[in-house]
Amino acid sequence: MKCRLLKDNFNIAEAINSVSSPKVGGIVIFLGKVRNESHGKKVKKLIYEAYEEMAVAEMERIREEAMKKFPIEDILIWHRYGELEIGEDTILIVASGKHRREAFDACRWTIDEVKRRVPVWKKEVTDEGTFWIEGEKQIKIS
Amino acid sequence: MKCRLLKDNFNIAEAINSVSSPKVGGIVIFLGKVRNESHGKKVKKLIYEAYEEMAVAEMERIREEAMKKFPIEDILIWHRYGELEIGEDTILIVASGKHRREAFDACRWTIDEVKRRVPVWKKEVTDEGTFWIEGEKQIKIS
Amino acid sequence: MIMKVKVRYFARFRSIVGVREEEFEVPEGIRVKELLDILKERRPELKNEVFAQDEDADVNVSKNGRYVSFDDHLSDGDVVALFPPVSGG
Amino acid sequence: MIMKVKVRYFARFRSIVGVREEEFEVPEGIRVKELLDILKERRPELKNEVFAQDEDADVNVSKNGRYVSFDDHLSDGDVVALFPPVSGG
Repeated sequence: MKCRLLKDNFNIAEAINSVSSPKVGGIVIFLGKVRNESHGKKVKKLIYEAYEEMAVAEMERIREEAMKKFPIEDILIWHRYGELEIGEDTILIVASGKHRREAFDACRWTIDEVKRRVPVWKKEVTDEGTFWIEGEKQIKIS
Repeated sequence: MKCRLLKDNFNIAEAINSVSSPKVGGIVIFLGKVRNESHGKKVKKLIYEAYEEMAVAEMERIREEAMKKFPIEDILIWHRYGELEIGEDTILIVASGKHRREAFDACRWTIDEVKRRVPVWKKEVTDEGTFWIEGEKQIKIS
Repeated sequence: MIMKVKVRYFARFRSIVGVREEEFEVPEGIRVKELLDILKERRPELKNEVFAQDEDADVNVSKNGRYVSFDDHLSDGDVVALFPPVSGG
Repeated sequence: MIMKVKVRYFARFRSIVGVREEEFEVPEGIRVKELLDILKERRPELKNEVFAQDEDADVNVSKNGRYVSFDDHLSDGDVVALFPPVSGG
Protein backbone atom coordinates (compact mmCIF):
# COMPACT_ATOMS: atom_id res chain seq x y z
CA MET A 1 0.00 0.00 0.00
CA LYS A 2 1.52 3.28 -1.17
CA CYS A 3 -0.81 5.43 0.99
CA ARG A 4 -1.37 4.43 4.57
CA LEU A 5 -2.71 5.82 7.81
CA LEU A 6 -1.10 3.79 10.54
CA LYS A 7 -0.70 3.53 14.27
CA ASP A 8 2.65 1.75 14.40
CA ASN A 9 6.14 3.02 13.70
CA PHE A 10 7.24 3.31 10.11
CA ASN A 11 9.40 0.62 8.60
CA ILE A 12 11.56 2.95 6.53
CA ALA A 13 13.53 0.16 4.85
CA GLU A 14 10.25 -1.37 3.65
CA ALA A 15 9.08 2.02 2.41
CA ILE A 16 12.28 2.64 0.43
CA ASN A 17 12.12 -0.85 -1.00
CA SER A 18 8.56 -0.44 -2.19
CA VAL A 19 9.43 2.56 -4.43
CA SER A 20 12.77 1.17 -5.66
CA SER A 21 13.49 -0.44 -9.01
CA PRO A 22 16.56 -0.87 -11.25
CA LYS A 23 15.59 2.39 -13.00
CA VAL A 24 15.86 4.46 -9.81
CA GLY A 25 18.95 6.63 -9.32
CA GLY A 26 17.74 8.93 -6.55
CA ILE A 27 15.36 8.70 -3.62
CA VAL A 28 14.22 11.68 -1.55
CA ILE A 29 12.56 11.12 1.78
CA PHE A 30 10.71 13.48 4.07
CA LEU A 31 10.28 12.24 7.62
CA GLY A 32 8.28 14.37 10.05
CA LYS A 33 8.87 14.15 13.78
CA VAL A 34 7.14 15.38 16.91
CA ARG A 35 9.27 18.23 18.22
CA ASN A 36 9.41 19.61 21.72
CA GLU A 37 8.27 23.16 20.88
CA SER A 38 5.33 24.72 19.06
CA HIS A 39 4.10 28.34 18.93
CA GLY A 40 6.59 29.11 21.72
CA LYS A 41 5.18 26.45 24.05
CA LYS A 42 6.80 23.32 25.39
CA VAL A 43 5.10 20.31 23.82
CA LYS A 44 4.61 17.15 25.88
CA LYS A 45 2.94 15.02 23.24
CA LEU A 46 0.72 15.10 20.16
CA ILE A 47 -2.57 13.41 19.42
CA TYR A 48 -3.52 13.04 15.77
CA GLU A 49 -7.16 12.60 14.86
CA ALA A 50 -8.10 11.70 11.28
CA TYR A 51 -11.10 11.33 9.02
CA GLU A 52 -9.65 7.98 8.11
CA GLU A 53 -11.37 6.98 4.84
CA MET A 54 -11.08 10.46 3.40
CA ALA A 55 -7.49 10.92 4.62
CA VAL A 56 -6.35 7.80 2.76
CA ALA A 57 -8.38 8.74 -0.33
CA GLU A 58 -6.94 12.26 -0.32
CA MET A 59 -3.38 10.89 0.06
CA GLU A 60 -4.09 8.65 -2.94
CA ARG A 61 -5.30 11.63 -4.97
CA ILE A 62 -2.18 13.62 -4.03
CA ARG A 63 -0.01 10.64 -4.97
CA GLU A 64 -1.66 10.35 -8.39
CA GLU A 65 -1.28 14.07 -8.99
CA ALA A 66 2.42 13.87 -8.04
CA MET A 67 2.93 10.96 -10.44
CA LYS A 68 1.44 13.06 -13.27
CA LYS A 69 3.11 16.33 -12.33
CA PHE A 70 6.69 15.04 -11.93
CA PRO A 71 8.64 12.48 -14.01
CA ILE A 72 9.20 10.27 -10.97
CA GLU A 73 9.23 6.49 -10.83
CA ASP A 74 7.11 6.16 -7.69
CA ILE A 75 6.04 7.90 -4.50
CA LEU A 76 4.64 6.79 -1.17
CA ILE A 77 2.78 8.65 1.59
CA TRP A 78 2.38 7.21 5.08
CA HIS A 79 0.87 9.14 7.99
CA ARG A 80 0.58 8.12 11.61
CA TYR A 81 -2.34 8.80 13.94
CA GLY A 82 -3.07 8.44 17.64
CA GLU A 83 -0.86 9.53 20.50
CA LEU A 84 2.78 10.34 19.72
CA GLU A 85 5.64 11.27 22.02
CA ILE A 86 8.43 13.78 21.32
CA GLY A 87 10.84 12.38 18.75
CA GLU A 88 8.34 9.97 17.24
CA ASP A 89 7.78 9.86 13.49
CA THR A 90 4.61 11.50 12.16
CA ILE A 91 4.75 11.36 8.37
CA LEU A 92 6.86 9.63 5.76
CA ILE A 93 7.05 10.58 2.09
CA VAL A 94 9.40 8.66 -0.18
CA ALA A 95 9.84 9.72 -3.82
CA SER A 96 11.99 7.82 -6.30
CA GLY A 97 13.24 9.01 -9.68
CA LYS A 98 15.81 8.30 -12.32
CA HIS A 99 17.43 11.57 -11.23
CA ARG A 100 17.43 13.50 -7.98
CA ARG A 101 15.83 16.68 -9.28
CA GLU A 102 12.36 15.25 -9.83
CA ALA A 103 12.50 13.25 -6.60
CA PHE A 104 13.27 16.42 -4.60
CA ASP A 105 10.56 18.41 -6.39
CA ALA A 106 7.91 15.71 -5.95
CA CYS A 107 8.72 15.06 -2.29
CA ARG A 108 8.57 18.74 -1.42
CA TRP A 109 5.36 19.37 -3.36
CA THR A 110 3.73 16.32 -1.79
CA ILE A 111 4.44 17.23 1.83
CA ASP A 112 3.04 20.73 1.16
CA GLU A 113 -0.14 19.26 -0.35
CA VAL A 114 -0.56 16.75 2.47
CA LYS A 115 -0.33 19.52 5.05
CA ARG A 116 -2.89 21.57 3.14
CA ARG A 117 -5.40 18.91 2.20
CA VAL A 118 -5.35 15.65 4.15
CA PRO A 119 -8.01 15.63 6.91
CA VAL A 120 -5.81 14.99 9.93
CA TRP A 121 -5.78 17.26 12.98
CA LYS A 122 -3.17 17.72 15.63
CA LYS A 123 -3.95 18.19 19.29
CA GLU A 124 -0.92 19.49 21.16
CA VAL A 125 -0.53 18.77 24.85
CA THR A 126 1.78 21.51 26.16
CA ASP A 127 2.90 22.87 29.51
CA GLU A 128 0.35 25.69 28.96
CA GLY A 129 -2.61 23.43 28.25
CA THR A 130 -3.98 21.44 25.33
CA PHE A 131 -4.60 23.04 21.92
CA TRP A 132 -6.20 22.12 18.64
CA ILE A 133 -4.01 23.09 15.71
CA GLU A 134 -6.04 24.34 12.75
CA GLY A 135 -3.79 25.33 9.87
CA GLU A 136 -1.50 27.93 11.45
CA LYS A 137 -3.89 28.64 14.34
CA GLN A 138 -3.68 27.25 17.83
CA ILE A 139 -7.01 27.02 19.72
CA LYS A 140 -7.04 26.30 23.44
CA ILE A 141 -9.10 23.37 24.68
CA SER A 142 -8.26 23.05 28.35
CA MET B 1 30.99 10.00 12.48
CA LYS B 2 28.88 12.41 10.46
CA CYS B 3 31.05 12.06 7.31
CA ARG B 4 32.04 8.59 6.21
CA LEU B 5 33.42 6.78 3.21
CA LEU B 6 32.37 3.19 3.61
CA LYS B 7 32.33 -0.15 1.88
CA ASP B 8 29.30 -1.67 3.58
CA ASN B 9 25.62 -0.94 3.16
CA PHE B 10 24.19 2.07 4.92
CA ASN B 11 22.34 1.64 8.18
CA ILE B 12 19.68 4.28 7.49
CA ALA B 13 18.02 3.97 10.90
CA GLU B 14 21.38 4.68 12.56
CA ALA B 15 21.92 7.64 10.25
CA ILE B 16 18.51 9.16 11.04
CA ASN B 17 19.08 8.60 14.72
CA SER B 18 22.41 10.34 14.73
CA VAL B 19 20.92 13.64 13.44
CA SER B 20 17.74 13.47 15.54
CA SER B 21 16.99 15.37 18.73
CA PRO B 22 13.86 16.59 20.53
CA LYS B 23 14.18 19.89 18.62
CA VAL B 24 13.87 18.22 15.22
CA GLY B 25 10.53 18.47 13.39
CA GLY B 26 11.62 17.48 9.88
CA ILE B 27 14.25 15.25 8.31
CA VAL B 28 15.09 15.21 4.61
CA ILE B 29 17.09 12.34 3.19
CA PHE B 30 18.74 11.89 -0.17
CA LEU B 31 19.65 8.32 -1.04
CA GLY B 32 21.52 7.67 -4.29
CA LYS B 33 21.28 4.32 -6.02
CA VAL B 34 23.06 2.56 -8.87
CA ARG B 35 20.66 2.61 -11.79
CA ASN B 36 20.61 0.33 -14.81
CA GLU B 37 21.15 3.04 -17.44
CA SER B 38 23.66 5.82 -18.05
CA HIS B 39 24.33 7.98 -21.12
CA GLY B 40 21.99 5.66 -23.03
CA LYS B 41 23.98 2.54 -22.14
CA LYS B 42 22.95 -0.45 -20.08
CA VAL B 43 24.94 -0.42 -16.85
CA LYS B 44 26.05 -3.72 -15.32
CA LYS B 45 27.80 -2.35 -12.25
CA LEU B 46 29.73 0.63 -10.88
CA ILE B 47 33.15 0.86 -9.33
CA TYR B 48 33.83 3.90 -7.16
CA GLU B 49 37.41 4.99 -6.59
CA ALA B 50 38.16 7.67 -4.03
CA TYR B 51 40.99 9.85 -2.75
CA GLU B 52 39.97 8.66 0.67
CA GLU B 53 41.52 11.14 3.11
CA MET B 54 40.60 14.12 0.98
CA ALA B 55 37.11 12.81 0.22
CA VAL B 56 36.28 12.60 3.93
CA ALA B 57 37.91 15.98 4.61
CA GLU B 58 35.96 17.59 1.75
CA MET B 59 32.70 16.04 2.99
CA GLU B 60 33.45 17.53 6.41
CA ARG B 61 34.05 20.95 4.86
CA ILE B 62 30.76 20.71 2.95
CA ARG B 63 28.99 19.65 6.14
CA GLU B 64 30.37 22.64 8.06
CA GLU B 65 29.39 25.01 5.27
CA ALA B 66 25.86 23.56 5.24
CA MET B 67 25.59 24.02 9.02
CA LYS B 68 26.52 27.69 8.60
CA LYS B 69 24.47 28.34 5.49
CA PHE B 70 21.16 26.80 6.65
CA PRO B 71 19.44 26.95 10.08
CA ILE B 72 19.47 23.16 10.38
CA GLU B 73 20.02 21.09 13.50
CA ASP B 74 22.41 18.58 11.94
CA ILE B 75 23.47 16.93 8.68
CA LEU B 76 25.29 13.77 7.76
CA ILE B 77 27.07 12.67 4.56
CA TRP B 78 27.97 9.05 3.89
CA HIS B 79 29.41 7.80 0.61
CA ARG B 80 30.17 4.26 -0.47
CA TYR B 81 33.13 3.10 -2.52
CA GLY B 82 34.22 -0.10 -4.24
CA GLU B 83 32.12 -2.29 -6.48
CA LEU B 84 28.36 -1.74 -6.45
CA GLU B 85 25.59 -3.63 -8.23
CA ILE B 86 22.40 -2.17 -9.76
CA GLY B 87 20.01 -1.08 -7.01
CA GLU B 88 22.72 -0.68 -4.36
CA ASP B 89 22.96 2.52 -2.35
CA THR B 90 25.74 4.96 -3.28
CA ILE B 91 25.30 8.07 -1.16
CA LEU B 92 23.25 9.06 1.86
CA ILE B 93 22.62 12.61 3.03
CA VAL B 94 20.40 13.20 6.05
CA ALA B 95 19.52 16.76 7.11
CA SER B 96 17.48 17.56 10.21
CA GLY B 97 15.77 20.83 11.09
CA LYS B 98 13.14 22.34 13.30
CA HIS B 99 11.14 22.84 10.09
CA ARG B 100 11.13 21.09 6.75
CA ARG B 101 12.13 24.07 4.62
CA GLU B 102 15.71 24.30 5.83
CA ALA B 103 16.13 20.53 5.82
CA PHE B 104 15.08 20.37 2.15
CA ASP B 105 17.31 23.29 1.19
CA ALA B 106 20.35 21.92 3.03
CA CYS B 107 19.94 18.38 1.71
CA ARG B 108 19.63 19.56 -1.87
CA TRP B 109 22.54 21.99 -1.64
CA THR B 110 24.73 19.34 -0.04
CA ILE B 111 24.20 16.65 -2.67
CA ASP B 112 25.00 19.23 -5.38
CA GLU B 113 28.22 20.21 -3.59
CA VAL B 114 29.25 16.61 -3.01
CA LYS B 115 28.82 15.84 -6.69
CA ARG B 116 30.90 18.87 -7.62
CA ARG B 117 33.69 18.66 -5.06
CA VAL B 118 34.26 15.32 -3.35
CA PRO B 119 37.12 13.38 -5.00
CA VAL B 120 35.31 10.18 -5.89
CA TRP B 121 35.21 8.75 -9.42
CA LYS B 122 32.78 6.39 -11.00
CA LYS B 123 33.80 3.65 -13.41
CA GLU B 124 30.77 2.29 -15.24
CA VAL B 125 30.81 -1.25 -16.55
CA THR B 126 28.24 -1.30 -19.38
CA ASP B 127 27.24 -3.60 -22.22
CA GLU B 128 29.27 -1.31 -24.50
CA GLY B 129 32.46 -1.43 -22.45
CA THR B 130 33.88 0.22 -19.35
CA PHE B 131 33.94 4.00 -18.94
CA TRP B 132 35.37 6.55 -16.56
CA ILE B 133 32.84 9.19 -15.66
CA GLU B 134 34.41 12.65 -15.30
CA GLY B 135 31.80 15.24 -14.43
CA GLU B 136 29.30 14.93 -17.29
CA LYS B 137 31.79 13.21 -19.61
CA GLN B 138 32.09 9.52 -20.26
CA ILE B 139 35.54 8.27 -21.33
CA LYS B 140 36.00 4.77 -22.69
CA ILE B 141 38.58 2.52 -21.04
CA SER B 142 38.12 -0.86 -22.64
CA MET C 1 -39.64 15.28 -1.90
CA ILE C 2 -37.39 14.53 0.99
CA MET C 3 -33.94 12.90 1.05
CA LYS C 4 -31.61 11.82 3.81
CA VAL C 5 -28.01 13.02 4.22
CA LYS C 6 -25.55 12.15 6.92
CA VAL C 7 -23.45 14.88 8.48
CA ARG C 8 -20.14 14.06 10.18
CA TYR C 9 -18.11 16.34 12.41
CA PHE C 10 -14.38 16.13 13.05
CA ALA C 11 -11.80 17.50 15.45
CA ARG C 12 -12.94 20.69 17.25
CA PHE C 13 -16.29 20.73 15.47
CA ARG C 14 -17.04 17.32 16.92
CA SER C 15 -16.32 18.64 20.42
CA ILE C 16 -18.68 21.56 19.80
CA VAL C 17 -21.54 19.42 18.57
CA GLY C 18 -20.88 16.43 20.81
CA VAL C 19 -21.76 13.82 18.17
CA ARG C 20 -19.76 12.10 15.44
CA GLU C 21 -22.53 11.81 12.90
CA GLU C 22 -26.20 12.63 12.53
CA GLU C 23 -28.77 12.17 9.81
CA PHE C 24 -30.95 14.96 8.45
CA GLU C 25 -34.03 14.90 6.25
CA VAL C 26 -33.71 17.70 3.73
CA PRO C 27 -35.39 18.76 0.47
CA GLU C 28 -34.25 16.69 -2.50
CA GLY C 29 -31.38 18.03 -4.62
CA ILE C 30 -30.38 20.94 -2.38
CA ARG C 31 -26.91 22.45 -2.61
CA VAL C 32 -24.21 22.19 0.03
CA LYS C 33 -24.78 25.81 1.05
CA GLU C 34 -28.48 25.12 1.60
CA LEU C 35 -27.60 22.22 3.85
CA LEU C 36 -25.33 24.57 5.79
CA ASP C 37 -28.27 26.99 6.19
CA ILE C 38 -30.36 24.15 7.61
CA LEU C 39 -27.53 23.20 9.98
CA LYS C 40 -27.30 26.80 11.19
CA GLU C 41 -30.85 26.51 12.45
CA ARG C 42 -30.67 23.04 13.87
CA ARG C 43 -27.19 23.39 15.34
CA PRO C 44 -27.00 27.02 16.52
CA GLU C 45 -23.88 26.19 18.56
CA LEU C 46 -22.01 25.89 15.24
CA LYS C 47 -23.23 29.19 13.85
CA ASN C 48 -20.31 31.41 14.80
CA GLU C 49 -17.67 28.75 14.66
CA VAL C 50 -18.36 27.16 11.36
CA PHE C 51 -20.64 28.95 9.00
CA ALA C 52 -18.96 32.10 7.87
CA GLN C 53 -19.44 30.97 4.24
CA ASP C 54 -17.09 33.57 2.83
CA GLU C 55 -13.69 33.12 1.23
CA ASP C 56 -11.99 33.16 4.60
CA ALA C 57 -14.35 30.58 6.01
CA ASP C 58 -12.52 28.37 8.47
CA VAL C 59 -14.65 25.41 7.54
CA ASN C 60 -13.95 22.61 5.13
CA VAL C 61 -16.76 20.56 3.63
CA SER C 62 -16.44 17.16 1.99
CA LYS C 63 -19.02 15.00 0.25
CA ASN C 64 -18.46 11.26 0.28
CA GLY C 65 -14.80 11.72 1.21
CA ARG C 66 -13.94 14.42 -1.33
CA TYR C 67 -13.67 18.20 -0.98
CA VAL C 68 -16.75 19.83 -2.44
CA SER C 69 -17.82 23.34 -3.37
CA PHE C 70 -20.68 25.10 -1.56
CA ASP C 71 -22.58 25.15 -4.88
CA ASP C 72 -22.48 21.40 -5.31
CA HIS C 73 -25.78 19.49 -5.27
CA LEU C 74 -26.46 16.72 -2.77
CA SER C 75 -28.14 13.36 -3.36
CA ASP C 76 -29.97 10.95 -1.12
CA GLY C 77 -27.52 9.02 1.07
CA ASP C 78 -24.63 11.47 0.69
CA VAL C 79 -22.22 11.79 3.59
CA VAL C 80 -21.18 15.37 4.23
CA ALA C 81 -18.36 16.10 6.63
CA LEU C 82 -17.56 19.41 8.29
CA PHE C 83 -14.11 20.02 9.65
CA PRO C 84 -11.63 22.77 10.54
CA PRO C 85 -8.45 23.57 8.58
CA VAL C 86 -6.24 20.49 8.68
CA SER C 87 -2.92 20.15 10.50
CA GLY C 88 -1.36 16.82 9.57
CA GLY C 89 2.19 16.13 8.52
CA MET D 1 67.68 25.27 -2.58
CA ILE D 2 65.78 22.11 -3.28
CA MET D 3 62.63 20.73 -1.64
CA LYS D 4 60.69 17.51 -2.02
CA VAL D 5 57.01 17.24 -2.97
CA LYS D 6 54.93 14.15 -3.46
CA VAL D 7 52.59 13.94 -6.43
CA ARG D 8 49.61 11.59 -6.37
CA TYR D 9 47.44 10.59 -9.31
CA PHE D 10 43.85 9.40 -9.20
CA ALA D 11 41.30 7.69 -11.44
CA ARG D 12 42.12 7.97 -15.17
CA PHE D 13 45.27 10.01 -14.51
CA ARG D 14 46.64 7.13 -12.47
CA SER D 15 46.02 4.75 -15.37
CA ILE D 16 47.87 7.12 -17.71
CA VAL D 17 50.91 7.50 -15.46
CA GLY D 18 50.86 3.97 -14.08
CA VAL D 19 51.89 4.98 -10.55
CA ARG D 20 49.96 6.12 -7.50
CA GLU D 21 52.51 8.50 -6.12
CA GLU D 22 55.98 9.78 -6.90
CA GLU D 23 58.36 12.21 -5.28
CA PHE D 24 59.99 15.11 -7.09
CA GLU D 25 62.85 17.38 -6.13
CA VAL D 26 61.89 20.91 -7.11
CA PRO D 27 63.16 24.46 -6.40
CA GLU D 28 62.07 25.72 -3.00
CA GLY D 29 58.88 27.79 -2.78
CA ILE D 30 57.63 27.25 -6.33
CA ARG D 31 53.98 27.70 -7.22
CA VAL D 32 51.57 24.93 -8.18
CA LYS D 33 51.69 26.05 -11.83
CA GLU D 34 55.49 25.78 -11.81
CA LEU D 35 55.23 22.24 -10.49
CA LEU D 36 52.83 21.49 -13.33
CA ASP D 37 55.40 22.83 -15.82
CA ILE D 38 57.99 20.49 -14.34
CA LEU D 39 55.54 17.57 -14.57
CA LYS D 40 54.89 18.37 -18.23
CA GLU D 41 58.55 17.68 -18.94
CA ARG D 42 58.98 14.67 -16.73
CA ARG D 43 55.62 13.09 -17.55
CA PRO D 44 55.02 13.94 -21.22
CA GLU D 45 52.21 11.36 -21.36
CA LEU D 46 50.15 13.73 -19.17
CA LYS D 47 50.76 16.79 -21.32
CA ASN D 48 47.64 16.70 -23.47
CA GLU D 49 45.40 15.06 -20.94
CA VAL D 50 46.02 17.10 -17.88
CA PHE D 51 47.83 20.36 -18.30
CA ALA D 52 45.61 22.68 -20.22
CA GLN D 53 45.96 25.23 -17.38
CA ASP D 54 43.15 27.41 -18.68
CA GLU D 55 39.71 28.03 -17.26
CA ASP D 56 38.37 24.94 -18.98
CA ALA D 57 41.17 22.76 -17.68
CA ASP D 58 39.86 19.31 -16.95
CA VAL D 59 42.32 18.87 -14.11
CA ASN D 60 41.82 19.35 -10.42
CA VAL D 61 44.75 19.96 -8.12
CA SER D 62 44.81 19.56 -4.36
CA LYS D 63 47.53 20.30 -1.84
CA ASN D 64 47.51 18.26 1.35
CA GLY D 65 43.92 17.18 0.76
CA ARG D 66 42.47 20.58 -0.10
CA TYR D 67 41.69 22.21 -3.45
CA VAL D 68 44.37 24.72 -4.29
CA SER D 69 44.84 27.46 -6.85
CA PHE D 70 47.56 27.27 -9.50
CA ASP D 71 49.14 30.38 -7.94
CA ASP D 72 49.56 28.79 -4.53
CA HIS D 73 53.09 28.24 -3.22
CA LEU D 74 54.37 24.81 -2.24
CA SER D 75 56.47 23.83 0.77
CA ASP D 76 58.80 20.96 1.47
CA GLY D 77 56.85 17.75 2.12
CA ASP D 78 53.59 18.91 0.48
CA VAL D 79 51.43 16.28 -1.13
CA VAL D 80 49.95 17.46 -4.42
CA ALA D 81 47.24 15.38 -6.07
CA LEU D 82 46.12 15.57 -9.69
CA PHE D 83 42.73 14.23 -10.65
CA PRO D 84 39.97 14.53 -13.26
CA PRO D 85 36.54 16.11 -12.64
CA VAL D 86 34.82 14.12 -9.92
CA SER D 87 31.75 11.91 -10.33
CA GLY D 88 30.62 10.76 -6.91
CA GLY D 89 27.15 10.79 -5.47
